[in-house]
Amino acid sequence: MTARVGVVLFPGTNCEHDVIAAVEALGGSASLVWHGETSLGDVDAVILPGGFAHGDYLRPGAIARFSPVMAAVSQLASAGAPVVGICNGFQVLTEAQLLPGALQKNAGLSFLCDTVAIEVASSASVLTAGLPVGTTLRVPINHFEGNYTCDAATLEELRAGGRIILRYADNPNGSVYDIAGIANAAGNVVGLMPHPERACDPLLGSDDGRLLLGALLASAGARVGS
Amino acid sequence: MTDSSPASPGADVSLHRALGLTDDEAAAITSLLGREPNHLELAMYAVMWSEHCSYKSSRVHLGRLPSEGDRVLVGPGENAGVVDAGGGLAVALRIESHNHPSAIEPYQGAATGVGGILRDIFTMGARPIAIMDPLRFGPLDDARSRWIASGVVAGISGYGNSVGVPTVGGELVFDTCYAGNPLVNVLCCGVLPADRLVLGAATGIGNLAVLLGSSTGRDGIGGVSVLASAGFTDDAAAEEAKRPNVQVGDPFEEKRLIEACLELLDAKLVVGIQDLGGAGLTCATSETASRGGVGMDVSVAAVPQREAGMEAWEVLTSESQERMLAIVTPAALDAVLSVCERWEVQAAVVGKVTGSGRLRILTSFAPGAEVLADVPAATLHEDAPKYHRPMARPAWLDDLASADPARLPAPDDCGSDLLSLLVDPAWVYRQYDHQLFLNTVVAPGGDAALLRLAAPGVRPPPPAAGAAAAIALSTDGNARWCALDPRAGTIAVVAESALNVACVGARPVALVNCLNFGNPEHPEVMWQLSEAIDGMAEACTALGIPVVGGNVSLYNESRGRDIDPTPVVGTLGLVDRLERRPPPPALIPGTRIALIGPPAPGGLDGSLAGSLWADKVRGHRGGVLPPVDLQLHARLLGLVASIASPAGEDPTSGPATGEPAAGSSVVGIHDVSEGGIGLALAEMAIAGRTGCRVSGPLTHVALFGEGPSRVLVCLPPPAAAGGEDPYAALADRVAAAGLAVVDLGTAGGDRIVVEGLVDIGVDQAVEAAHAVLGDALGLGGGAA
Amino acid sequence: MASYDVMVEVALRPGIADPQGATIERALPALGFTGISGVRSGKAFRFSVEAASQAGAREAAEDLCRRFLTNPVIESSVVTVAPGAAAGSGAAAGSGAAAGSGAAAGGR
Amino acid sequence: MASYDVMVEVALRPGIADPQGATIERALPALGFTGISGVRSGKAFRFSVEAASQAGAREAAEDLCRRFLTNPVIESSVVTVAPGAAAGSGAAAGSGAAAGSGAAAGGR
Ligand SMILES: Nc1ncnc2c1ncn2[C@@H]1O[C@H](COP(=O)(O)OP(=O)(O)O)[C@@H](O)[C@H]1O
Ligand SMILES: [Mg+2]
Repeated sequence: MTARVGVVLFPGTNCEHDVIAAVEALGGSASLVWHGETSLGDVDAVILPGGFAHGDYLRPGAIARFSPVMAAVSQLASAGAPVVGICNGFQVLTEAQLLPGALQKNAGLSFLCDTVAIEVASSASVLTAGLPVGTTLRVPINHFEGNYTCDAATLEELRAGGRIILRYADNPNGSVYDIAGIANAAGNVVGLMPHPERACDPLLGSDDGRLLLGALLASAGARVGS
Repeated sequence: MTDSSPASPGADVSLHRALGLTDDEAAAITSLLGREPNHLELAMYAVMWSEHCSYKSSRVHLGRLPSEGDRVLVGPGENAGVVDAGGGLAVALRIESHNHPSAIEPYQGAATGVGGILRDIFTMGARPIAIMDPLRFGPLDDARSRWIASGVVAGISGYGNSVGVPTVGGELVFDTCYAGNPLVNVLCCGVLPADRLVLGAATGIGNLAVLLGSSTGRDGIGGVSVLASAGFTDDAAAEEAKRPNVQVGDPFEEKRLIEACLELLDAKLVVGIQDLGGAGLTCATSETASRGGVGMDVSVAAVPQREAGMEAWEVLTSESQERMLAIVTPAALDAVLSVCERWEVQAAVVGKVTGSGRLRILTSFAPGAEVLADVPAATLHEDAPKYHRPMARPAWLDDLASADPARLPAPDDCGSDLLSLLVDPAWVYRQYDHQLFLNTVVAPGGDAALLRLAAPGVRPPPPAAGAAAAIALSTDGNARWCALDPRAGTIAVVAESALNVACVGARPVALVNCLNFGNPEHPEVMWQLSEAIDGMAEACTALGIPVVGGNVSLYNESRGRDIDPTPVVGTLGLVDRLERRPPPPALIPGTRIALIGPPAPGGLDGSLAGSLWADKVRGHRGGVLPPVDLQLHARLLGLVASIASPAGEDPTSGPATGEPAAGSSVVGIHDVSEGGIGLALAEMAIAGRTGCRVSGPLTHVALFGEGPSRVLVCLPPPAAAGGEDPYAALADRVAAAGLAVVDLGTAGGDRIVVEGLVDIGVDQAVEAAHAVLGDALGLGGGAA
Repeated sequence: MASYDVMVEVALRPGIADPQGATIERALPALGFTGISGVRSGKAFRFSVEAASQAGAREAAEDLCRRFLTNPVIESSVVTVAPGAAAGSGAAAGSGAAAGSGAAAGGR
Repeated sequence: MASYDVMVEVALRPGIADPQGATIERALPALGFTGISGVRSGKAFRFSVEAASQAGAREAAEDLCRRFLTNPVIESSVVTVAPGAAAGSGAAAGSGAAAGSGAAAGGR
């Protein structure tokens, strides 16, 4: 059955159309959910796309996490459905404490737009399920605040729990332990800085992102089927 | 008029001068009004008749640019040019300068430049899909220039990324003539369904003018602030007015404004819309009224104000950012307000369309409100003076022409000279989101950006005949050439820009220009401007590229010295079919490197006149530019576009066979421009991380010489192309086009070898190119 | 109800890397500055609070810090409160370093 | 030579638009905060200066503000100097609101 993905739109979000296009190209169905809604509607998974929710003023995600829709996102997450934050979405999920840690300014103190190599470090998440550990993917990054930070205990917990799902081959932003993406303990809530939706067409340079979004749709579809 | 007539001015004859109006201009205003203007009216004329808003020095020349063409839907004069892309889609294009604000506050100057150009595009009903940023700064060894450069790049990055429009290309030039006066030009391109095109006209008596976006503060009141020192306000306000008029950009506000305005336009809720730029509300209200042939009543009290105690003239001339003026019918007002509310965009009815033809500024809409100003709307917009300023060919040009750089001493080591010319602009464009919207097929780093023609909310064109699949964009300028000969230099700039677009497989269809010149009161500068316009007209006519818009930036001078003439062009190309990526500007191992160019003797060599090498290595700027044969160049453009075409298979060659289209065996391509063949080869080597061994060019003049109409290509060996010799096939096509081709050598290995001249490592070149900007600008450029 | 001027300084917690501070520090010698060390970068906010008392204003400001102005994972804050001069302005001029010892809000 | 702790608050000059401050202020009601107005956002820097006297430390800090930490065209700064407790740390904790009245550096 076709997985239905809700794509949350905060004022200032800008990757929502790109995410929808990528999900639909992979056979999923996608719909926008306005941040002021209190319900996500009938969806099997939700993606918080990239951009600059509320201008990233104060801190990325700091204002967005108070949006009415976030209660529904949190409920969906507790229900075990896939919740994926891409870039700004990852920042929102950490601010909302659905994922641990924080994203600071890049160590190089400048915005970075590039295509980088990342490695699958754990298959225990809705985004990496079925992808062998060590698989290298070429996926664009596009952020100023992508430098993942957490305290030593949290890092140990993440490592021990197989919750570090993606790591940079060549750390571009200073993230601790080369972290590009993490998951919650159940593996259904995922945040990552790279943009898989930008790597879904060879014409644009890479289609490795299809593996990640494909895994997400499979996870969402499996829930529908079960 | 009796009681409600505007307050009469004091006997203050110096006021108009303090506002930047000449005595003749003040007299013209009096005769247009049939009476003396009051202070507010004078302030409104002063901003509208300023050089920036009225083009009073350049207008008499701009008319010589060719602006018509089959595809031109909207030419110069509107907020942006619009070109028909077929299939029901159109492309809006516009370029602007933000030179002076960027010199004072680089980050905000550049940021607000991006904001302004975006509004010019979405005001036409187009979704902005690409920004380009041609940038020129003083030399990197100057601390202030470094501070400006890093601030400007950060500002473009900060605003462009956040507002959610990709920056897909630009230019980066460091030159002593820009120390103290950087050039920050910004181009924006948008896509719209051709039937959504809206113009900035107010129509329909009784319709409402709704101000959307930010509150109005005392931003950018600029020259008008001298009003205060002329005793127009009290002392405290005079003190306050001395605050530098720096505007701060708010990309988040702009993002919401874009979404709200496009939603309003999609729902056909507005009859006209206009951005607020220079001259703020005065400009937006008078231009919309003038274009619609109507009048407008404007209430000062209705304008949401950010600061307490603002005077009417401040409200009317403020350049607060992120504002738009929409003309809506009373019936649509509620729907308009509810769209705005959802996007958290402030909206206030500030004006009413009247049949009087007059722009009246009222204290409020309440009965008995005072009329603060009352002028014929069209006179602000259309009756600005046009000057035929004196022109004189600079006396120094003869000396420059006779300073022949061919007589300069030859390099001791061409290889180290070559390394010193390399600059990788990646340090800049890595700070720009250049991928958003999933359109960017060729990102910055190529000869031109290549984008799918699509945008959120704008349906992609059906694969109908005549519908373009992709657009190409390139911005180009070259002050070294234009300083020697503004006419020939501008021709060469247009030629190069068109060739850049061809290198990604597109045919150039339209061009916008930003004319950055010095002080127009210097006859030499006016001559340079006039010559550049003639050169642009000649090149655009010959190449069939209409000029659909432009911007003139004058008074670019510092410490009494005018900048070198710097016309910058932005060229739009169209591509019919997009099935693969065009060949990269890179050397591909195992391929043969060929040079295509003019067949005339020496045509493949170029000249050191106005060249990068002569300037950067020998500190010499002189000589006579090699001429551009525009007929030959037009044939080259056609040939290059077809061999670089991103269409997978040639649709004219019958059923699909899976074979590459004729001529499409080219696997790498790059035009030869600044730095000559030497630099072009090195750039291709860096891009492909692959060396080469070439014999010829034979001298440093041929290695670093610059000349038009030349392209380097990489061709696979016969074996890889199924036995047919790609070089022979190419040579046939080149000959048929009346051009020449020579076999330079082969690509491969890890050294860049030009026999007898250069032998450097590819790694060395990569490192040299890469280090320049990071080293100079990495720490924020240092102190001002 | 009275108006109080509040200044909030948000700093990175000790131990959290501060690339901006480090970059500034690295740039200083080239600018001719010596003897400057330990540069840490942070944020400052000023605003007015309507409250019944200065203690009430502080409480409101500290609550705001905890819940919104800081990310407790990486940041801490210091709140300074003073009786408002002119309500609503809140600009930095002159009013720096007001009374009251800083108390760290936004606890761990 | 002694070590002094310096705090620099950088604020936008009055009248200069502050989109960040305005956005934060607009968000407050939805978070349940009322009675807060005039939010202005700025930057804060802390560092240690080695100097012969407190006045010397202030002078160095103000010079740094003017030349590097601010663009006087849009920003003003307030410098606060205190004798250094432990040199080199400079984190915000506890040491807020030191003695000395703020003096605007980077003047007009
Ligand atoms: N300021 C800039 N912003 C974005 N891209 C830039 C900038 N400067 C240069 N580039 C990109 O780097 C590449 C090389 O630029 P340039 O040498 O000017 O090209 P060309 O000589 O072909 O006109 C181009 O793709 C250009 O768009
Ligand atoms: Mg080129």
